[in-house]
Amino acid sequence: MSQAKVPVWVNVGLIPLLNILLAFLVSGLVFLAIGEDPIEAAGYLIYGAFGYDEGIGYTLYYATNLIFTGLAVSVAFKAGLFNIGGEGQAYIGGLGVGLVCLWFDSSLPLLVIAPLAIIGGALFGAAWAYIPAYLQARRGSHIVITTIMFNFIASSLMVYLMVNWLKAEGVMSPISRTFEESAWLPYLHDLFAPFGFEIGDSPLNLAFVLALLCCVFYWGLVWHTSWGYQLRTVGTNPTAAQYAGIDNAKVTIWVMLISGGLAGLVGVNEIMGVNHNLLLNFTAGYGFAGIAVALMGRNHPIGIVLAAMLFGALYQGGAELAFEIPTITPEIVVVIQGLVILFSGALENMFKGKIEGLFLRRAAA
Amino acid sequence: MTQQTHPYSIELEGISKRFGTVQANKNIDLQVPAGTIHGIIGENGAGKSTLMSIIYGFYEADSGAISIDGQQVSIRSSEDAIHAGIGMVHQHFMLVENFSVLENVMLGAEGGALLKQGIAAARKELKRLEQEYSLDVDVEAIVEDLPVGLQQRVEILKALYRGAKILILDEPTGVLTPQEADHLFRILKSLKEQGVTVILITHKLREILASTDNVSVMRQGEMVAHRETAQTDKEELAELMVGKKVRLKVNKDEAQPQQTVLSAKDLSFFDGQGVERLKKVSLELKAGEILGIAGVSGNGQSELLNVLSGITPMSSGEIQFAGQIISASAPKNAAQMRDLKMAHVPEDRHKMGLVTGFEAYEAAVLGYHDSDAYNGKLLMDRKAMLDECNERMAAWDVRPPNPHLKTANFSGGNQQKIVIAREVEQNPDVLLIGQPTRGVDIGAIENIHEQIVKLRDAGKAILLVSVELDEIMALSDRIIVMFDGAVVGEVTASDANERTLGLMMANAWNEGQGAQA
Amino acid sequence: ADIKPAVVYDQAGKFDKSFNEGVYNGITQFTEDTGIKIRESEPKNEAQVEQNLRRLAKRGYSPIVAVGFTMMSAVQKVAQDFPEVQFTLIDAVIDLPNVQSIVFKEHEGSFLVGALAAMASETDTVGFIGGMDIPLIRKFGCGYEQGVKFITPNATVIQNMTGSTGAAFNDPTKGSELAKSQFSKGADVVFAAAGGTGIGVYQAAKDEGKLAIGVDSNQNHIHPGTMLTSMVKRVDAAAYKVFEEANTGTWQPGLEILGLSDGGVDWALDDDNKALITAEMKAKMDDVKAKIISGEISVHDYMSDSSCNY
Amino acid sequence: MFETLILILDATLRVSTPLILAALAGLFSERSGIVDIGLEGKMLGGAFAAAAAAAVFGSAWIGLLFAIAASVSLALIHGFACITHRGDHIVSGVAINTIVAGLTVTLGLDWFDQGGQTPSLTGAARFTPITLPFADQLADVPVIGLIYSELLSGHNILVYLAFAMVPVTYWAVFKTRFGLRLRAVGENPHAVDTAGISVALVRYRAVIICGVLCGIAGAYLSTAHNAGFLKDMSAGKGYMALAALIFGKWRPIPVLLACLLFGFLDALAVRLQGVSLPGIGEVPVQAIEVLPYVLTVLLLAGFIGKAVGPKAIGKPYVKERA
Ligand SMILES: Nc1ncnc2c1ncn2[C@@H]1O[C@H](COP(=O)(O)OP(=O)(O)OP(=O)(O)O)[C@@H](O)[C@H]1O
Ligand SMILES: Nc1ncnc2c1ncn2[C@@H]1O[C@H](COP(=O)(O)OP(=O)(O)OP(=O)(O)O)[C@@H](O)[C@H]1O
Ligand SMILES: [Mg+2]
Ligand SMILES: [Mg+2]
Repeated sequence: MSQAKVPVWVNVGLIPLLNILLAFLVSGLVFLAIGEDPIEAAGYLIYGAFGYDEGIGYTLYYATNLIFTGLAVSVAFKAGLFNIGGEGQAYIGGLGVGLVCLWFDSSLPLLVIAPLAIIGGALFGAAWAYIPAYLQARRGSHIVITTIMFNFIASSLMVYLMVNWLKAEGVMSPISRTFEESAWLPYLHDLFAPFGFEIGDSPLNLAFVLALLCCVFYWGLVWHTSWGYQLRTVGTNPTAAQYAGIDNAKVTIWVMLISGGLAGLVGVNEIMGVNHNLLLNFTAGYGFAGIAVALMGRNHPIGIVLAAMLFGALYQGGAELAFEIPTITPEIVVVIQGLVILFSGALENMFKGKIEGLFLRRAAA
Repeated sequence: MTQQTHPYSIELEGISKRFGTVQANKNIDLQVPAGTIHGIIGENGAGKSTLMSIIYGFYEADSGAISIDGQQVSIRSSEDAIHAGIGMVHQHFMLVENFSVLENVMLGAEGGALLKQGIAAARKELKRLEQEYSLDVDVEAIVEDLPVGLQQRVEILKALYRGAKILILDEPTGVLTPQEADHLFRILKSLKEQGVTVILITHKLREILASTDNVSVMRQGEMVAHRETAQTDKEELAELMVGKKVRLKVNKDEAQPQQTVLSAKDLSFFDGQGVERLKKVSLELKAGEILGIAGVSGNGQSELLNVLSGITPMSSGEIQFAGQIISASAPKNAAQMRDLKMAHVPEDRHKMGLVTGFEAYEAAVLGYHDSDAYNGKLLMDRKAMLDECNERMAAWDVRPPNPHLKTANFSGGNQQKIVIAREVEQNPDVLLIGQPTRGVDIGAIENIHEQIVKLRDAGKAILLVSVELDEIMALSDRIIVMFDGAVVGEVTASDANERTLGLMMANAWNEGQGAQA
Repeated sequence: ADIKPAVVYDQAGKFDKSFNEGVYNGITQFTEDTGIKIRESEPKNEAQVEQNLRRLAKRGYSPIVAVGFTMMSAVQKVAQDFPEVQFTLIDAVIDLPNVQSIVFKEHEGSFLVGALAAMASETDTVGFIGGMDIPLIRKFGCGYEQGVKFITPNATVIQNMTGSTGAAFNDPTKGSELAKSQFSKGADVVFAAAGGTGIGVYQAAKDEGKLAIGVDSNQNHIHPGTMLTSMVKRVDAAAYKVFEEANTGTWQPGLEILGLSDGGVDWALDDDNKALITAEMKAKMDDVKAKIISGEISVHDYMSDSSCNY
Repeated sequence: MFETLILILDATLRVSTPLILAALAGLFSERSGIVDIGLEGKMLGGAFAAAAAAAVFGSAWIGLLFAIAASVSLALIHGFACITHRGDHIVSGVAINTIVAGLTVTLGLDWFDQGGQTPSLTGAARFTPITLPFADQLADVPVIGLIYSELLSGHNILVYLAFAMVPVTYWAVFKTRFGLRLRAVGENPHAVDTAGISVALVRYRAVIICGVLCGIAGAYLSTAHNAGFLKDMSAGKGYMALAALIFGKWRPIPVLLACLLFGFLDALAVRLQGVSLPGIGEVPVQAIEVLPYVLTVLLLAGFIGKAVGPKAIGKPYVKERA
């Protein structure tokens, strides 16, 4: 009720900014503690993430993965489900994408393969979410546990398949053969080049556009369809949902399928857009980071895009930092990420009350 | 216990409290004479609970002073209040539901780091209190298994166990049968005789007149009047509360019942724990009549509404409705029942009737969200929803008439209007309606009652569940009484009176008494 | 002018106690000897590998040493785009005019330590603990098994893998449990090819008074008296050589396979384990080694047909 | 056969020890209403602090103290975010896990220069096995000897401590004043507040206890079960502990059983690797590896049914109309 009086920019601008600043301040202390110059480091971090077009490309490329997993976590959250299994769903989704590419890359054109791969990724991701969803809906098995278990199972399954079935001939590592170019999702820099836009070489590819489309899809689905209405009802008040004749179990299963499908699209970016072959561990923790992205993005697509960009910037800026100052290890970048999650996520209310109070008092005076 | 050092147990001076933009308490003065029962009345949202919460240290006042027995005290937490000898029974019980009675009573007064030491002492003390005030309750019982009446006794025991000299009760009778309420007032009387000062908040003027010594009236956050109970009457108090004259009776004509539209035969329902919550309930509902279901809450009324409306499937029995036979083997869910033109205003608008996180226009289509009226080909038709919501808000005088306001931010009465409007405007053949005026103030009650009668007169069949006997008697054409999941009696409205119904509700009625009741 | 060399480690990082660390040691030595600084980079994921390679190439670094088979596809892409830059890829093969590929005959080294294990074993049961179940690790296991059977044909070789996530190379707890389980089945020598997981294996061996065999770099010093030997893979020497050749202008693209004959792989004998190796064992080892080099013993390479049928 | 079983059970005890400690830690936290997916991070932080201090001071006990201090500090951060500032419990937990994953390696590199590891610990810097009285003498007695000297004897003190913590936890949660308040605050903080008890204080105490237990679990990893710290060495155990906590429905004894089950399946999987099964032949390693996870899912689906946690769990406490 009090928010009405506080200017919007305070809540969406000032307070988040303060929180991030604080995170950087504390990170600076860590830098000092290990004898590095925090100012120089901050410079590289920011320059790396936003300072030149290639860097921006990388930032957005990471953000693409995080948008998918963030949306995945978020849509389940909307129905009151905590899908901690984005990692496994993304992994298996990637398998789906990879299989489509491996099967069709020499027989079909990109225009056909791309939609097939997207469907493949989404279907495989959804399939991996189905059992936990079914068990939650019909047997009440706690979805947090089952999705954790399915993450482990996905890892084992992938190693088994890669090593015994999908590995290319004659290479050491368990990676599949590289796809024919007809199964490569175009890079944005290649797409823009004919129009005279020079954007730096980066892995940023069409999957980014797909991610943005998913945001629109999410927004429409959740807030503008009757199904989304049911979903939100189940998530906020299951009793009211029963009263309204909504089948909670059915909604649970469907929303998890969508969640898993969204997570599975990470494979489109990673497998089809960047690596161009099927490999192990390409999910690299994006599924878990998606939890933080979803929550920090307040479970809203715009928020999720912003949070994903923030994290993408940290990944890319951090890589730049570690690259430019070799004595700085990649792990310290992880610390910065953690601090950002802490201060702008978990401690987001720390300043809120005081600052709002300040503005309210000024408004009252 | 009776030596009084000061004429006033509690004195409040200039208490103010604001929540954001709401000034809940404005410069309140109050003096409560020691060893009396002091009533406080006021409309919903007048600020009564807030004031009591301040005395109990649950909220801190923005300004003002509190004195206990003439000593100014600083009450900054409930702990301070308990030390000052204040006990409170909250409007919404503050019990840990899966704890036993004993554990609840001991919480915060365990008497040592190990429970073992305290348990024996607590048992003994409870036994004494139970005997002294005839507050029987099984101390080993788990609170959530107890009927609300007993839960309330647990709250009182909690306060007494902590040695309260001042006992605050916030709307204690809302959930009690008349007999239970009578028992409560006997308890309060004996407390008063022991020197305990009682502050009683209630909406029921009858109770104020029957049991208090003094009464104070609040309106919109301010203390507007003090009266000696003996010197006032219902009409005056009602007028002081609302600020205008109110009619205290429902106007309605004789019912014109027509054909039976819904009949239920031998409905039984077992809950998840295997407890039989409905026992072979049969009833018939006719067009153009209001069938009232009386009973203390927790005696199967909620389950009956849930089974009839399709929310929970029955265990056995059958329902005939709209040419269909619905049974355990051929169930229909809530959405399907709605399609057959059955509407349902649930008992609990927060838990069931609304999604309080939704904006009003969204909550206004709950259950009808799939209907063509609100859906385009692919997406929901937001404009249609908003237009209709605006219309209804105007027609039903919902305040503020803002379809974008979060449902949670409407007052209870206005939330209730949103729910009732939604269900009634679907033009159903049968309307199930539970606790239509729970927590709703006098002005709004009048309006809701009028609407229900109007609907009946339009030939709809209405099943009304209420724990308010006044309401049941004022509205119903026929009354069924439920006890322990079964129907224990049926009377016509003209034969009904408070005593008979009250006894039936307590299952203490036997036919012989009927005639002279 | 001095060369401008660089190295890109794989995701295990340069202090992985084995493979990357070997390269790191080689570099340190090289810098010490020549005063030439080497640019190091530790990417954390697939995308960063390519990013860093590309950036180093753009900034004129050459040669660029890429450590580990996971870099293969990235090197392939970047090497094509920078034909004037020299790339050396360790542990995988790329056929490009500006790429040198260095691979090792791990199976030969594993055969050797397998033979030693069989000699040291009193129970005729020995163990192998791999990290993740990938072809490279199976290659180690397969060579080891052949060596054991060569000495004691009816010996039992218990083989275990640690797991399927990246953590499999970093799970000493699991390593120690696997080792204990092998000991309880009678094994008294265990060979770990499992990165950081090995630490747990060696500790378990020490705690139970059994023998362990280290991998990649010489790990004998970790627990003298427990470490029977280490199967060393001389990535340090290989890395050193790459930079030296680049420095003297003799760097050549193409495939280089390092095995026993050129000291690319070997077993480690030093002060830390000499008490465990009898003269007789040493003699036998020299004999086996010579036979492998001469081709009298042919060690089957798992990678050649993705199976361990020898 | 019997001996194999004993050995598997013996491994079960070792493997489940950190799970038990962490799950009990979670029990205290979650019973008070504070969700804790930061068990993993606290354990990892504890493991690092223990190994670092043990390496520097040469004493496992000092290591243990440091582990507890580190883990409690992390717990207090969690409390500060969730209790004082009503932050999201899950985000806070994720943040702590992330920070610790990075910080341990960063500090390890800076302090010890061994690639983020601590030096290998020996002697008094480690908790070593304790031989129970008469274990050696009884070793040859059939059945009993094996059970006593193999299974029960010969573990380090932290293993015994973990198992002792189960009855202690039971007692603390169900038989003490603190336990009563703890359970109440997780179910209905309003009731606790109106009973004159500070909700925040009870919750802070709970998260501190949680920190202590996680610290011990961490010390076990790096100074008892292993001999030094290695990055990410908690390897998902915090999540498994959380699963065990939910599996055991937030009650000490069932939680213990869940941990033992996970430990047993893990130990079993280790021993089943490479074994040929009649009719099937050699099972792929991966199939054995997933056994514990698959069985957990099956058990959950088959027997456990709905796990209903403390009612107020994960919800920030704000005074308002209920
Ligand atoms: N925690 C709170 N936050 C914001 N507003 C509050 C809070 N508690 C009470 N209010 C507001 O303060 C006013 C007084 O509320 P209070 O509960 O004291 O009324 P009441 O007289 O007890 O009403 P009722 O008869 O419905 O119990 C109302 O407008 C209410 O909305
Ligand atoms: N949590 C809240 N946040 C914001 N506003 C609130 C909140 N609770 C209540 N209000 C506002 O306070 C006012 C009074 O609320 P309350 O429920 O006490 O009203 P009431 O007097 O009981 O109304 P009615 O007579 O219709 O039952 C309402 O206008 C409502 O919008
Ligand atoms: Mg009130
Ligand atoms: Mg109200």
